[in-house]
Amino acid sequence: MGINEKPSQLKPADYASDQEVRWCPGCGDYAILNAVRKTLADNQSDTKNTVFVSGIGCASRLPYYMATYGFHTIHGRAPAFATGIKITNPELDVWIITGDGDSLSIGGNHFIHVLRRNLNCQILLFNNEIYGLTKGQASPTSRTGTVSPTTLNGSVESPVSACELALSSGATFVARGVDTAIKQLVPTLSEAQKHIGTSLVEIYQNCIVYNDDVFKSFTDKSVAIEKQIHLEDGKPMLFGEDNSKGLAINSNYSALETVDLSKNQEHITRVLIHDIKNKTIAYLLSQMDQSTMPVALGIIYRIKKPTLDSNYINKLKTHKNNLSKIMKKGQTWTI
Amino acid sequence: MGINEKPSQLKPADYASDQEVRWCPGCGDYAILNAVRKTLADNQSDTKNTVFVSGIGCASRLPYYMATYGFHTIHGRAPAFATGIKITNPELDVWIITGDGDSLSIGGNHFIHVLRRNLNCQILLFNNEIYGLTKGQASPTSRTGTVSPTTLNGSVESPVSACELALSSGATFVARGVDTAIKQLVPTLSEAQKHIGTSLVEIYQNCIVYNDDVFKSFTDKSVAIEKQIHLEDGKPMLFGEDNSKGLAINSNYSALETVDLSKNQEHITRVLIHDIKNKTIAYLLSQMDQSTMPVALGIIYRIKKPTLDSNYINKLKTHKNNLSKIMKKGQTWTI
Amino acid sequence: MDGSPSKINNNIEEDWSTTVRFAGDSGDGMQLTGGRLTFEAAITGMGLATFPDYPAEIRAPAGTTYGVSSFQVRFGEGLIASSGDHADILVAMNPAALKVNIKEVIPGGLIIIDSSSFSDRGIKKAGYKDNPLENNSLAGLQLISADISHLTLEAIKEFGLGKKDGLRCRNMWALGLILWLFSKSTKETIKWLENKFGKDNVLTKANVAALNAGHHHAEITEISEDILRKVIPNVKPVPGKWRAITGAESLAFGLATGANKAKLNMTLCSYPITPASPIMHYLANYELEGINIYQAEDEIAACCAAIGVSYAGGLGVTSSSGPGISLKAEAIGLAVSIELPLIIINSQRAGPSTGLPTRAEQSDLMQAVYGRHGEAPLVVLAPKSPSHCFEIAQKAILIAIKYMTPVMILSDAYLTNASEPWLIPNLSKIKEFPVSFGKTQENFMPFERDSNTLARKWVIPGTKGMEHRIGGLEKDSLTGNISYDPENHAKITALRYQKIQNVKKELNDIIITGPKKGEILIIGWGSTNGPISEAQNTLSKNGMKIAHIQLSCLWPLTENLKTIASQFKHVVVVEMNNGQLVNLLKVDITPNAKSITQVSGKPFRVLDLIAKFTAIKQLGK
Amino acid sequence: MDGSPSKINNNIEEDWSTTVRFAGDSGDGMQLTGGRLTFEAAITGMGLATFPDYPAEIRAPAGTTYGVSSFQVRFGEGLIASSGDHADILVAMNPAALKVNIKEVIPGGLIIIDSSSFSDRGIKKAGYKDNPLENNSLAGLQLISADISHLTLEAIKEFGLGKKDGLRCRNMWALGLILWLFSKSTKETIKWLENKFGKDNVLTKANVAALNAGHHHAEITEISEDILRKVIPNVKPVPGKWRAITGAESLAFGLATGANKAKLNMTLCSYPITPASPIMHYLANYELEGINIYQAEDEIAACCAAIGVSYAGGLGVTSSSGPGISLKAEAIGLAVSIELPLIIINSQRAGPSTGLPTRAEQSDLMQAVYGRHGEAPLVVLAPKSPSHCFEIAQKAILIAIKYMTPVMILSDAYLTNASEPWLIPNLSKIKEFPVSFGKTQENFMPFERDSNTLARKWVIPGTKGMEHRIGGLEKDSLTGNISYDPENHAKITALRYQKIQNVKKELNDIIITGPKKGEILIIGWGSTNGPISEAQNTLSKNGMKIAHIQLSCLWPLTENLKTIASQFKHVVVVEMNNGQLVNLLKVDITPNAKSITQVSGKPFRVLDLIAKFTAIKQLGK
Ligand SMILES: Cc1ncc(C[n+]2csc(CCOP(=O)(O)OP(=O)(O)O)c2C)c(N)n1
Ligand SMILES: Cc1ncc(C[n+]2csc(CCOP(=O)(O)OP(=O)(O)O)c2C)c(N)n1
Ligand code: SF4
Ligand code: SF4
Ligand SMILES: [Mg+2]
Ligand SMILES: [Mg+2]
Repeated sequence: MGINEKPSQLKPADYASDQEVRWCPGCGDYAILNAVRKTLADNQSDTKNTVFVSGIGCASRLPYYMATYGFHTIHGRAPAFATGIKITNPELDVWIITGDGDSLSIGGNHFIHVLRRNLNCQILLFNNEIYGLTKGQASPTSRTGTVSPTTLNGSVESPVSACELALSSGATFVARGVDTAIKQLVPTLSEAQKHIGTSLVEIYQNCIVYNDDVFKSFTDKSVAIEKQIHLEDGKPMLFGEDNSKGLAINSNYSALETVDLSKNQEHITRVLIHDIKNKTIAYLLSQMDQSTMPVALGIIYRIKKPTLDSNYINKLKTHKNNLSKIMKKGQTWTI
Repeated sequence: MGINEKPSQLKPADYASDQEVRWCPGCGDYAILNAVRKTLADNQSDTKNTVFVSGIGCASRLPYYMATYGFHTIHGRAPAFATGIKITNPELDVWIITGDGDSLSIGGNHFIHVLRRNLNCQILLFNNEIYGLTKGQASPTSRTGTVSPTTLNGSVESPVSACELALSSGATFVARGVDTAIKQLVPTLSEAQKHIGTSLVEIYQNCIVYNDDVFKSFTDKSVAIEKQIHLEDGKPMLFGEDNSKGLAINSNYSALETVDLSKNQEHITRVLIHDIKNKTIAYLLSQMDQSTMPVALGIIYRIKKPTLDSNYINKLKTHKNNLSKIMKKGQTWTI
Repeated sequence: MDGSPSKINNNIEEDWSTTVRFAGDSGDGMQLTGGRLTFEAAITGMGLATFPDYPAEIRAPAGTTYGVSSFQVRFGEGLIASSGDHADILVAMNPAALKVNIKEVIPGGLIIIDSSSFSDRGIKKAGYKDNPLENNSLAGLQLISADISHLTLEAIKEFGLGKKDGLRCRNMWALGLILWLFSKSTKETIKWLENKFGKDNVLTKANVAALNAGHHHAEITEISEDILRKVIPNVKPVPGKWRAITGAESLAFGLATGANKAKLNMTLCSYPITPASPIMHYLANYELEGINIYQAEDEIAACCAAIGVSYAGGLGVTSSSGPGISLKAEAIGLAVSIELPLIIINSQRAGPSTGLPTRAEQSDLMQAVYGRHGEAPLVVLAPKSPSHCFEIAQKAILIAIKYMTPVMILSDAYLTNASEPWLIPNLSKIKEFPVSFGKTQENFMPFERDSNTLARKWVIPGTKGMEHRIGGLEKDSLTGNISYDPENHAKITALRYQKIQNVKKELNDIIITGPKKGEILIIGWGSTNGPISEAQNTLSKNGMKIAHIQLSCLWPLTENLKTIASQFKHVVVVEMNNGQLVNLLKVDITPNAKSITQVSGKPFRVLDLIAKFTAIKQLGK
Repeated sequence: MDGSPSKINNNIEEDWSTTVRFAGDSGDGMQLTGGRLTFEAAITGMGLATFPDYPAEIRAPAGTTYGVSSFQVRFGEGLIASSGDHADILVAMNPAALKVNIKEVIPGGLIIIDSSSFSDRGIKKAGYKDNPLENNSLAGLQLISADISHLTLEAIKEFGLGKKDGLRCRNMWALGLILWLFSKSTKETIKWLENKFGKDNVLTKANVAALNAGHHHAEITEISEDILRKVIPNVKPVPGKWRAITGAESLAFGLATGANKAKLNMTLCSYPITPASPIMHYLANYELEGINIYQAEDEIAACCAAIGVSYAGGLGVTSSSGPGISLKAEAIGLAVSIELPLIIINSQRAGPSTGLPTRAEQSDLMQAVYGRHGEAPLVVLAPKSPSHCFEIAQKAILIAIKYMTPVMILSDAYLTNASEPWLIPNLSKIKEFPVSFGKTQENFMPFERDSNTLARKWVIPGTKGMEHRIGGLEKDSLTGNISYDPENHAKITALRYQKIQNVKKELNDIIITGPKKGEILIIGWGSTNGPISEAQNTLSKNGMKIAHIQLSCLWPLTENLKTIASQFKHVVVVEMNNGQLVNLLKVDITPNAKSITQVSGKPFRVLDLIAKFTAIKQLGK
């Protein structure tokens, strides 16, 4: 935006920079970029106070495409840069853009610690379950059996769940979205932006080149309604055609299970009411097996906790500090 | 041990190297060292096939004191070295020795990933909730409010729970012990050694110099019985004088609570039976608030899963590989 | 960059060579087409060199300049060491490909384009204001403009491929035309297609039809005499079985061979990064017994795991590029301190920080030599060509295990991807150098040293009675126990230094091309070998007393270099950085060395080097 | 190390100085006792230098040699720049302390011991075979053997402290004795004790009693004339308010002052490591507004956070030692590439890898200059004394913000802990250099440069209409947008290089001590200033034409050094490594420089330097 223009109402397009967007045609990143721009427009974010900080990877190119401040840093370390930024200027609205490799492989440590410290920022984790930019190697979220240039006979490792890891790191906001359900993603991002603390949003994103259709089993239009559950705080966990199915906890509390209300209406009593503050249920929601259960989308968990940056606000006031006095503290002598 | 001696039965002292042990007098590390030596003796471990790998910190000095192979590496990276060792020689019995700073601050990423990959080794995490070797700064396990040279007004960050983080990383064996309860620690270490996969044992350890008595609220002899619960698979979760208390899940599954059987015997039906395979309960056990609840000790969680190193066993056989043939694969021409 | 190419060209007698560049969208199959022409030249026994150039984006939108992928191949008689400064022939599949590559074509060169791609939309997408075919911008060049799209679709219509798939055969049409230009039949390529897709596959049939159509089309096109004379002659080099090899493949083969010869299991522990990943991919792909890969969570873990591999008695190898190598610094320092073998491969890319990941540079040399805290010396080697990678990898392994030390191999983005013909070696003829691990003995001292090499013994866990502890704290120079003694620290620091200096004994291979005495001695290293050799070759033929050394061991530096250099009036160090080797050499070896550098992410041009060497001879600068 | 100390000593006329070393268990309060004597000397206005030496273990078992903690202080008239090669007086609280330190005592020196600690058990624990007091091993030394434990407990028995607490007062007893030796009263120390514990506190009373008891004891002890003459004279230096300062405190004060003068908030982002942590501890302790610390999860995060601080408009500082600095390499490269201010402090410790964490070395210089991938130049400064740290920190900040560049400060373990008297500056007299951030403007180009410095503008988030993107990929030299253009890469690489070269303009401070022309020019850097200055001082007085430069800017190197150096027959570079600065200087500046190095983790001894300089003068080597 030019320096003199002041549009009364910013539109999503006003958040687009002049740089050509350079992802593969058909990449899920485009839809997410649009959702981000729309979220900023919905909240009328001020471009001058918004900073997108990213690591390295396809997803991490996003800051170049925003008409805000942007910092494309190094692989895996975006949360550390964001921390420096926020403790220096807590007023800035900081968005961390990262991929599954960036945040959970090389950047795993910073991911844990930024959540633990509850820095007031948003983390959008574009999870395509693969390393896109480096041409398709398996990532920590790749499923066991994934065939890639480094796992020719199928990966033997177990994938990590971003949401589960975030919860154990002390996250105060954990949500999930998907590139094919932008209508639901925008309000989730909006809530993330408003949350005071670190907001983690894991976004399933299709990499058309190296991991095409990996989320098809729940994003395909024909199955979406049966395979996705959109969570709402205080509402029963219902999904499926006519909300005919619900989620309940199993008898030994080890997992969630589906109850079919169309077979027996009375099962409704077993259906859990989504309590956004319940960490146990949040764990179970983020652990659900995609092959047998729906995928939980929306805000899984949210609590309030002091933020790291709030501690720095008071300390950033003035340069009239009493350095001179401190230098003279302790033993001195005069000659 | 000399190269010719072959004691029929190794005693704990046979696992001691000739190096003088150099921790502060009164440090909890001494007791843990003894427990480790005793465990090896109990299992008649072969010194030549045993490797202790450590990072940097007071705890990480332990390998020098063992009459086995030992590798004191660099700060936070012991799991990565251990991985290289195990995929090269899966026969070796590898013990990772680490501190809370070593494993959860700088080494957090490797901690997550070794657990995710389920490398067949033991991790003994000496948690004194402080940086010992560097003279007492707050660590990621330090409680909010901890006063240290870098947190003079009390730490503002929330501590991370090693066991909870391990569970979310895909750990297959999670246990806890304490330096003051060596009798219970030895069998736990023994189980850890036998487990096929990564065995995490978090050991609360008193740093007499920089964080003295931080665990006193549950280790003090006068309260130990009321403030510790020693878990046993398949047994009800009972603790306290005459096992008069039990653990039950609360009504919305968000936490465990204490039921007092001395007041009402019938509450026994609510007391959970420890199911070592139940991750939800494992999470709840590792999250228990020390101020109101007992501390869970013993094996919290254990499941079977393929190990990373087992994949390398078959690949390590011979040097008669068909390299020559592969070089000639594809397009060649003869002149 | 003074001296216009054509002018200099005319003054110099050269062996015949020609350079062809294919350019198009990433999806146009240009790498493959270039590879085919490379093969056709190779089987005639010609010298050749290639330069593949990929777009930085994974898959940029079609028709954009930043999505252009190109492959240049140069072949000819005599020494062909560089891939050519300029293209004689450019195949441009769309306007963007023309735009990006037009400046690489020599005056009078030939351009072949697909006219159907020069639509208004295509022209605009490439960022042209108006049609370059019509605005005189191709003046002085020859042009073959054919509606390749249409002609291809026509040729293959009987096979019923859709339009999208059909257009995928355009590259074969273009290749057919090119083959005709060089008087080659389509026979070998047809064989290859049949091999690739199966004889009866519709894709084979369509591609063959397109190939033949292009070949026939050439016959009826009017082409200047100048181009027609470029018949590929048959030159016969060393007889044997040959193949094309890239630097990455060659390193992978070299590592595997070295590990086999040392009788070690080997594991490459790595984390993906451009342009280093192919080495890991190749090794994964070979699936050799005893040769493994391990993809770690980051570069630090990869390096530590590799050290763990060596600690346990395997050969630990770790491979990365700039950002990853920087991250490994601390772990490499540990390997130096505990004295275990370790191979570190740096496929250098351009620029500081993320820089230009797909481009080559040689700016990590100082880092290789000095980029760790403390006095932490190690050995630095650099291969000079794709096939040389094979030798260097083996040499690195030999040194690493003989001297119990990390060895860094400096490759670069260019070497990684460039290919050259390679006489497949008879592995059984390569000498074995089996490791002997330390065995059970009395009074074992972990840091006792071989008096000749100063290497300590490699004693691995599992060895009975030899249990011992090592670590990064300073250690007693014999027992390895922690030692804070100042004199011990001074002593072991000196031992570690001297051990690396001793590696000079392995370096009996300073090869000097040209006179032993004369006007100019050029010293280069790594992938600059091609252009330097050609420039030197050309200038020698013109009578200049010019010699060339392409150093393959950059640390330790051999002292006899000083004696050699003293025989020349000028010593000139050529490198793709701001002057790093020259600074190493100025210390005690050639204090007055001159420096020629280029930091553009592109290989040197032979003509630029010729101009600069000539200037140094004439003006002394 | 040729030339026995006493021999050389006799040949040289020196100003009076004396060196006292206190040694005991970590728990014996030796650092504190040494600090007190330092203060007593300081308030008389003497020159002084200290050398604290801690055990590597946190708290080693009592009585062991590896648990010995010592503190050496040297004071006297004239230039006192080094803490002394040898001790004139050694206070050894137990046999282990004697064993570790006995070799530091000069022939004829005085040893004071607590006889009660020389029990069989104590002697054995120290690793002595038999009693050193009885086996003639102290021949040629003077000995004061007193039952300090007993005498102390006697002196304080009225205060009812337990034996353990009571014995804690032994150090005050010893201090009392030492004060008497130097004809000082116990007055100042009593004041200090009262201040510390409160006037009526029982600890105050007990310590005062012990102090006085030691003082009185000295009166009745027979002490040689030689020692008694060491009365502390009163020398008057610059008038004003003085204090003692360590390098770590001085750096902390300098950073805070610089940030204030630049009108910036500052955050030190760091991760604990020996010996760097004190800087973070001090800054935390000061609790200054606008000056913060952030303890990150590791050194990489610390460096990245510091860059984030600068990005957002604060002053980002990160501080570490070897292993941590190695880890920061990648992030530092990004800071070079995006051109933001950043201060990196390396408190160098000895050895590669974990090495000797509590010992000093200067072996990270090459890493500072070259330890990143790519051409990634930055500025390297080195303070030469504790008080100089204060100046250097400010200079680093000035350069970092004026040139938009990372600046590395090379301190070391010795500077960190050593203290010296410091005239507390009047802060209001120090010039301000407030940053002017880029303001809202038309046609803003993030990488447009100041034509003088070549610095780009610092435009921070929050600035209206100036939204822009930066990153580590190569960028257009004006717009900062990603650019793969080869010429642009060459251009911006040259700009980054030239910008750092321009910093030479700030370096008008090559201070040369001694003649401008002569036999020997010594070049040193960092904490070697003390011993070099003294050696030079001594040799000049003896008539040698010897000059000395202690370089404080190690990169870029100022060219006039070449002219200066050309005026001397020999140029000798002195450093605590294997020869790093000398290698930088041999390139184009002083190709024939000689090198004196020491890598023992200990400071140079003046006498060794004198011997070596003399040899160079006489034998040319
Ligand atoms: C230190 C370092 N190591 C490795 C790389 C190479 N690299 C760039 S992006 C990437 C991973 C990309 O995967 P992800 O984070 O999932 O992002 P995506 O491309 O899939 O969006 C890697 C390994 C790098 N740039 N820097
Ligand atoms: C790369 C690196 N950074 C920092 C250090 C300094 N350091 C050594 S141990 C340690 C932390 C020790 O804490 P912890 O792991 O909890 O072990 P403890 O001493 O408490 O047993 C640190 C920060 C180092 N040695 N290397
Ligand atoms: S490689 Fe995958 S993630 Fe990257 S831009 Fe292409 S489709 Fe998107
Ligand atoms: S500092 Fe603490 S943890 Fe370290 S040895 Fe001493 S008591 Fe133990
Ligand atoms: Mg990804
Ligand atoms: Mg700890």
